Amino acid sequence: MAGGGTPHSQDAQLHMAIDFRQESNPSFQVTLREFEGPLDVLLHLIREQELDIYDIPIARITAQYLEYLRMMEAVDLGVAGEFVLMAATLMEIKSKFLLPRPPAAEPDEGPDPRDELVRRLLEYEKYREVADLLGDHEDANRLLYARTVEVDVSDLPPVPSGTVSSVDLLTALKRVLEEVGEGRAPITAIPRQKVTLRMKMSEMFRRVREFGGRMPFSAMFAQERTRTHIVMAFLALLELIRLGKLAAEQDARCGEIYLSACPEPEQEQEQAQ
Amino acid sequence: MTREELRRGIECLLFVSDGPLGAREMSLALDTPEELVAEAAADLVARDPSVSGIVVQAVAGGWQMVTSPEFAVAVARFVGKRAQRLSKAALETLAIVAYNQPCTQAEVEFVRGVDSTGVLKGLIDRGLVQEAGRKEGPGRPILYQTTQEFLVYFGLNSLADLPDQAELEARLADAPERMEAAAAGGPQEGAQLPLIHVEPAAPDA
Amino acid sequence: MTREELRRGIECLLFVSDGPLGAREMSLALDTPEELVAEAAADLVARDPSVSGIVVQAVAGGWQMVTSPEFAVAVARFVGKRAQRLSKAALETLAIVAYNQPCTQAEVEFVRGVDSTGVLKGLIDRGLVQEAGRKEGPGRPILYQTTQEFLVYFGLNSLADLPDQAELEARLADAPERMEAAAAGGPQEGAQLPLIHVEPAAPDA
Repeated sequence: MAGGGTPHSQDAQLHMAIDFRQESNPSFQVTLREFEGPLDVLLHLIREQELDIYDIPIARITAQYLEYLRMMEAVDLGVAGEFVLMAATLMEIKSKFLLPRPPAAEPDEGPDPRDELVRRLLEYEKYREVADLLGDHEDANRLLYARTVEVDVSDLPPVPSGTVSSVDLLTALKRVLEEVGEGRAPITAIPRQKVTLRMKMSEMFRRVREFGGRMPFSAMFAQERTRTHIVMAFLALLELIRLGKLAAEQDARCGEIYLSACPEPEQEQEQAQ
Repeated sequence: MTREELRRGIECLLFVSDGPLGAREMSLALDTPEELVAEAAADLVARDPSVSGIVVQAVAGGWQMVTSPEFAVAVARFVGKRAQRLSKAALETLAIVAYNQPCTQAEVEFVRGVDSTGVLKGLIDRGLVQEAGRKEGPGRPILYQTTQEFLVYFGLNSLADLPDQAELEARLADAPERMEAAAAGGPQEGAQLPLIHVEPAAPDA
Repeated sequence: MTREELRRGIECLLFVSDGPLGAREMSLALDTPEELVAEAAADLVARDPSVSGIVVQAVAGGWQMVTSPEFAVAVARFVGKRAQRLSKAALETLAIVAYNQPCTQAEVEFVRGVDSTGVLKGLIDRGLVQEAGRKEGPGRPILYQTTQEFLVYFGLNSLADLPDQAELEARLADAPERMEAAAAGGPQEGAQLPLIHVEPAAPDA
């Protein structure tokens, strides 16, 4: 079976006129366009020739359908299993018509072998109509632009440029944690000590201030030996950023994140007064 | 809060939201009964488009703010490329899932008559279709349904915005090139055919 | 483009932009001279605030759209609900639950040194913490644990990605002792109690 569905979809631009010169048929032109599958092809043949879908001339349609398959092969589009299966179905229906049947005058002559196919075609046609409708909706809505908002910007400190999202920070944290996984000091070797968020916050803030200027995010964790400490340091950083004590900047998407100490406007104001 | 104030309040919330908002969410934030919020939101939808370049759209059971289509070109120039349009195959598949949800891949393929693995995967990747448990029965196949994002993407307020059986019949009959064929066939027969009628892949010949 | 149209166009651009825009950027997107853009933007700044809940502000070198201060409270309430970031109290509580799960509210409060009813409720509302049965013993208090959503939020694959779990689990065993110690010790010590309690198993003074 074909993996991606329509074997000819890569060829939407291909327009090729082919003459169907069937025995009794008038010359019929079909354009090889983008068909979604065998049902699409059959519907096209029926609707284009304005045939009665409830009384499909099965021999004629079968011949045209087979011609279409030959055409696909001729232009090297390949014919997917579904198309072959439909060909077999059509030929089976056709063969049933060739079998001797009771006189046509009899009203209850049993199911028409075309019924199942007709039902599927009509049903498919409705969904195709809905698909067209959805396409119209899509076109209309592509003209409308919604905002892509980072939800919580209200109390973040003003960040000069290249704002850092929490996702960026978490990605960075994961990188650091992965490093720990591979080869930093084993956890058992860690001297046990109390760590509080507050302690960590003042430590981190001091570190950035002492660094002077923009401190790379990864450098913030150079001294953290365990996952606990790294997570703590990270939470402390988030807090410092939230409180407007530190600013995070990123020059490029997925690039290094830099931290710098923010001036403290409130305190300065107080001092001024 | 006056109705006018309420309208402004709703605008504020829609502005800071990253997706459509329902009356309930807004009523909580604005501390105002849901019905009043819904009424004021409807005012915004009906607002004269010359008032603002930003319009409020009723979508996915709520409301969202979008730029006016009038400036699509300018906005596109500014924002850059959007995601690609959906293929015909994707639209077809969505149509089938939308009307039959939750449904299986086999059911989709039965209607389309072609393998739909890749198309379905693409729709899931784009967040328009999602898994919805498994169907009881042999093989317990995965069920699929359309998402909230599906409604937003097509600007639909709910699935009920899609045409029902009768509307669809009418649409098909109206297509000029089909008039003749439809008239020739029995219209009663056609009307009886269920739109929502998907059978598991029957043993084909 | 009329001045009115231009105003609407500017609104569209400011709406989709995630920061202030200058006249030059907008003039390129709107294909209109800079001076005209600047004039129309100034119109928007001067606009009667009753027209819309969203106002245009002149900021360094350009303009930006913000919600009207009139609705600051409602917006804060809304954004707060949806906030991506957690409050400090929430982070602390979450860390304690993560390391000690399942654990009771009393255990959380012991570590934090403050009442945590509201915080816990908030975390449950946000889907980061959930109930996990009841603890055997007096009062059969409710137990809490972190959710799948918690892992997603912090980008963790599993709880095993959290540091030093074994160590922390061991600590839970002597929580009751420590509670007594805390009761005797006073609130100052409680307030200083570590978020992630890595300390000798021996009881503190």
